[in-house]
Amino acid sequence: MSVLGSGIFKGMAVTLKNFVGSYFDKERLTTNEYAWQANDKLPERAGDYPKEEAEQLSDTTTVTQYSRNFPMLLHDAGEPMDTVRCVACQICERECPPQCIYIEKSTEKKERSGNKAQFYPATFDIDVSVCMSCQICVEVCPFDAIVMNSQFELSTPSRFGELLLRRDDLLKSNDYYYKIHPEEASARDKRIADEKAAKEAKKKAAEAAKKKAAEAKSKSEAEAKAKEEAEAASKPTEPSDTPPAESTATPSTEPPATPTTEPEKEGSAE
Amino acid sequence: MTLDLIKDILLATVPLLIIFPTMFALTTWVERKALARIQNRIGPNKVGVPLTPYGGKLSLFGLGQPAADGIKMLFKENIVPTGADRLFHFLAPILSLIPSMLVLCFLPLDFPWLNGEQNSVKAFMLDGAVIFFFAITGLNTLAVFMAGWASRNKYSLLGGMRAIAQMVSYEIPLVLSAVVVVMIVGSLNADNIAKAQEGWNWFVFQPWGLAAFVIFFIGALAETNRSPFDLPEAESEIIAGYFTEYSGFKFALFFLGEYIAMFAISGLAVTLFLGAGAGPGVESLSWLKIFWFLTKVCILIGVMIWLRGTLPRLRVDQLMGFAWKFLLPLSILNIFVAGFAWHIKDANKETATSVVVWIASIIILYAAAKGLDRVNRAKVKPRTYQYGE
Amino acid sequence: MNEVTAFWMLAAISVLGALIAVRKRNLVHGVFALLVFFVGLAGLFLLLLAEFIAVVQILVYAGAVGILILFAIMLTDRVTGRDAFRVTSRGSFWGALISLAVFLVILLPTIQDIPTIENPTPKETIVETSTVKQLGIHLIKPYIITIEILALLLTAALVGAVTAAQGGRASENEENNK
Amino acid sequence: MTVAAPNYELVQQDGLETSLLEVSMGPHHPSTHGVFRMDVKLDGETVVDLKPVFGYLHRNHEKLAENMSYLASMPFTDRLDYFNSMTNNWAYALAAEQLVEIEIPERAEYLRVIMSELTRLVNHVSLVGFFVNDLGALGTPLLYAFREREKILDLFEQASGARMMCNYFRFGGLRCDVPDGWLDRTREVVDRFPKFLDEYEKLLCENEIILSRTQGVGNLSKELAISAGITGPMLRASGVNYDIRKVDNYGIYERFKFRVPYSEGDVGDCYDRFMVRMLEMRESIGILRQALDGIENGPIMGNAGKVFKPQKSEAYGRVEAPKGELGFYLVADGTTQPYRYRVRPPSFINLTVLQDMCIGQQVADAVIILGSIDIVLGEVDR
Repeated sequence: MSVLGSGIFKGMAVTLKNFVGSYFDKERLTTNEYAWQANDKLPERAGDYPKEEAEQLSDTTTVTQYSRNFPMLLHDAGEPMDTVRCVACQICERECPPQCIYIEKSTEKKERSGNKAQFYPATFDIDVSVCMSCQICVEVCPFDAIVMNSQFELSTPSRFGELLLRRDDLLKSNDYYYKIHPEEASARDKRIADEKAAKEAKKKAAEAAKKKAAEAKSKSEAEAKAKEEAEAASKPTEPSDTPPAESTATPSTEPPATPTTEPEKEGSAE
Repeated sequence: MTLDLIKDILLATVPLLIIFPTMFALTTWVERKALARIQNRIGPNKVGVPLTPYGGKLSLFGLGQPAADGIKMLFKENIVPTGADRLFHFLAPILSLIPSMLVLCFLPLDFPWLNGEQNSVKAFMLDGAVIFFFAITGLNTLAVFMAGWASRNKYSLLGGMRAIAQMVSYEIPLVLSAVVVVMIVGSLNADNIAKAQEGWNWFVFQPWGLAAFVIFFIGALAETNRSPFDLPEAESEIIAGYFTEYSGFKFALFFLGEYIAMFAISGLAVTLFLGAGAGPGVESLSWLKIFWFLTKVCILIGVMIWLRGTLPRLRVDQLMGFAWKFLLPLSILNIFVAGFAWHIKDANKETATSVVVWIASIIILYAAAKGLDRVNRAKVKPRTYQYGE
Repeated sequence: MNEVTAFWMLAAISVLGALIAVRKRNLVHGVFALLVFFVGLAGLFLLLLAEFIAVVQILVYAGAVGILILFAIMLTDRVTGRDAFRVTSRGSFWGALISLAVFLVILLPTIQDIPTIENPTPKETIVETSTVKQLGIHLIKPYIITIEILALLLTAALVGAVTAAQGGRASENEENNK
Repeated sequence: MTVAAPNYELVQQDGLETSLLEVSMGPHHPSTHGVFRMDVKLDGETVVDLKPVFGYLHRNHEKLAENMSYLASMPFTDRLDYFNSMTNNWAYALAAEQLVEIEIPERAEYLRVIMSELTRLVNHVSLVGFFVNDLGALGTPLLYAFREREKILDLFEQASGARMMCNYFRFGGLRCDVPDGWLDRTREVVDRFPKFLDEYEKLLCENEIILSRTQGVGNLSKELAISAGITGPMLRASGVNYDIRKVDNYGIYERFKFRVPYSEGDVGDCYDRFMVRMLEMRESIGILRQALDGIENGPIMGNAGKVFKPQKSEAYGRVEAPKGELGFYLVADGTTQPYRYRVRPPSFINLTVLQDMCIGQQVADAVIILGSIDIVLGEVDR
């Protein structure tokens, strides 16, 4: 037989414990104060984020390396438009569930620093007021050209326009990617390097085989080439529901740009 | 004579009008802070005192919050719904503030500067001070109903009806538990009641006093619409109850009135049961009386905040049942217990007897409460559950 | 500012409240005007140093009776007072006449030793101790029988009210059980 | 100035002409859990009639999904029941995986179970918080619940990048592997959770006010629950031992030992619904512990093809979502888009008995009955 009102007193004991605990126990008061002033120091938990560049500081605060928010376009070291990885294949535009990406492909192919000529996005807009941060575009991109940014301080007083991120707003360097998502970026670069190495090896093997079977029929040669092509396209992606457009299919055999962080990967694949 | 009278009135009332609204401002901050901490949040911590017009501020744990709230309330638009009774809609907040402010002068706050005066105004010395208190608090109900009715909103109307039913019902246990003290002291004069408890003779240390205090405190919670009896403003059910349609300064007045009523009724509880101004050191320093009184009031307010952070609210019928089927019989029984205890004590002044009387009274009251509880909530009990593999 | 001024102010408030209560077409407004009248009356009692009566006036009339009337109004179908309730003015002359007669009948016995405003209580009945105590002693000693009878009556009324309310509920429950 | 008179319906009662008060609770009401609306007719404070009105959040989810590829509607399933995106993902993936033959790797199966049970903790703990909030507890239990929920959401964020809209499951596995140390962090959270539950139970389960507010309120009999198609904790609270984790054994649930709590009687009131959820959390912790012990390294994506293009077929995949049976029905016509896509939302179906439970109760009870059903409008309106 319980004491009269014991449930209420037990509850009051719990709330008292929490009241006192909120001053001493980090497990109870988990709130982090949001850095709301520019001259305030960022809280410790956001330490994952590097703070060197003033521009970035104004962009992003309290985020972890796992956060993702809106997509950005990756470029390698150098002039952004010279080293942009995107070749305007428009797969992401087609696959985007809320249809928030708008791409216009350049009419001309453009020579890029050390790479063969590629198309490039003349316009690349992402309407972040529509974007739902689902990351499907990242998954379908065969060139590792689009990844997720963790910048979230995007609020703007203007109702139209400002939330439409243009190509130049979206372009971020691979170094920046390393800063905001170190684990993911290194994993991605490692995969790219592995694939490239595998391809090099395969190509060498294929060339050796070609030399060895130089007198072989042209049919078998074509087969080897087809196999090589299939290998190149086998990224862990969900290719589009409709077959890629012709212009996309041709450049997709090779990523046009390679990360600059590892010097042995410099240079074109071919 | 007239000037003297006005001076006396000002001397007696102005301190009340300074102390309690200041306490109100601080209490809103304390309440928000304490609730936040109970809920493991930080609470308001940004608004501070600006040091210069150009920046820099002293962020005293958000102590500037009450001022900021007040300014915000002042400048908000006053919205009167179409079809509302404009006169009553305007009058209700004022009317809700007047009784709560008025009853403050029945609290035995004996300001030292009043004692030298020839003809000082001390309302708490009135012969009917305690009953005056209840009479005037009762008028609060009308303001609440006025607000609910004049807003022409169904939620407001429901809230107003709930408020009336609740306040009228809980006034009875409230008065009956106060009657015990009045009976023992033999006076309705707040000053006499305070004098009877000087030293450590607080009535709350008596068994009947303890029971009466608990009943009084529960009644006070209901009377001031505090959780768990905040049905008239039950947010999850009827939005904000009777002040759903109030905005800006009218809302602030309601808010002020509610908190002042809280202070007033806590003050009465302190007067009746917690020894009014009694406390260590009052013999030498009469100022301490006011300090102890206000400290005790603040402790009661703290308990109210604590309860608010813990308990869900009752339902209307349970609320009524609790008042009529639990508190009312218990408080009536308490009157008898107090009478017997007093008589036995009067006849036999030995310590052993008083201890026996103490324990016996507590047992009787607890058993009665337990029995009433079992009768009222016969079907309510924790259940067991089975598991399927 | 003295008792005379206070008296005239309170009297004006009371009369005004009473007049509004009678004449107002909106029922709820009328009730609140009536409450103003009650409070004014309480003030008059206070002026006559009859504080206990004043308190009871507020407690019982302004508090309880006013709310009772409000509840009664809530049960009528013109709750919100959108249509002002048409008070029939037929026979108002006779009503006024009867009121006046009743007033005079009450007035006559008291007028013989009516205290003046300057001297609110006749000298010989000024009580030294508190009025509450006096009242208590009087109620318990000479008027005990009256009190007991009244208590019995009120209890009977209360029990009757509960029974009436329960009767409705019981029949409802039976219907539900069917 | 003319004002539309409030609706009062005249009724005759005991020879007294009285009127019913029609109150439209919602869509802007603090306790309707989103944009739900109840047209309530009140006699005093007693509910005599209640009409649920919804559709304010209709987003054309099903038709949208029929016009995009199978994968592209995966992120949209997050938005159905936005508290439990992981289980929504799973139900959809389960349906799609039946259309084609995909083998799901072991590690992915384990992670699916872990994510799903963490989701159940998140949902139940916040539901109890919301429920007590509806009872008027000023959010204290809710904020405790959210405090713990944050810790689990941190885990979700680390695994999938988002806290609520996880979009983590893929046909044939998961989108990406969890980062290093994630399992240890999860174990830490899971190990600490029972301590929190003890405190939570101490705060709520014995509270006299909660007991008397919830017991005997919103009764749902076993027969009605079954015939109305109620599923999930609500059905178990009415005394039916039915859990799709046990019935279907989808995923790898048959490997775990866990019990399904259900009510002893068939009262099925708000208290039962509240308690069943409290007890279920304990079982989920058991499953989580077993899963964290059993998980091994390995691939997380199965042999899914590059293009998800199933043959002409149909499939129905269902999981025991925290709110009940969440099912996805897909008809494939051989293209990359589903021909028909249909969601069986648990909250919507559980909501159908709202009227039956509310009539005759007080208006304050209607609010908590709605709270105890556990609806999320994103799922009800779709």
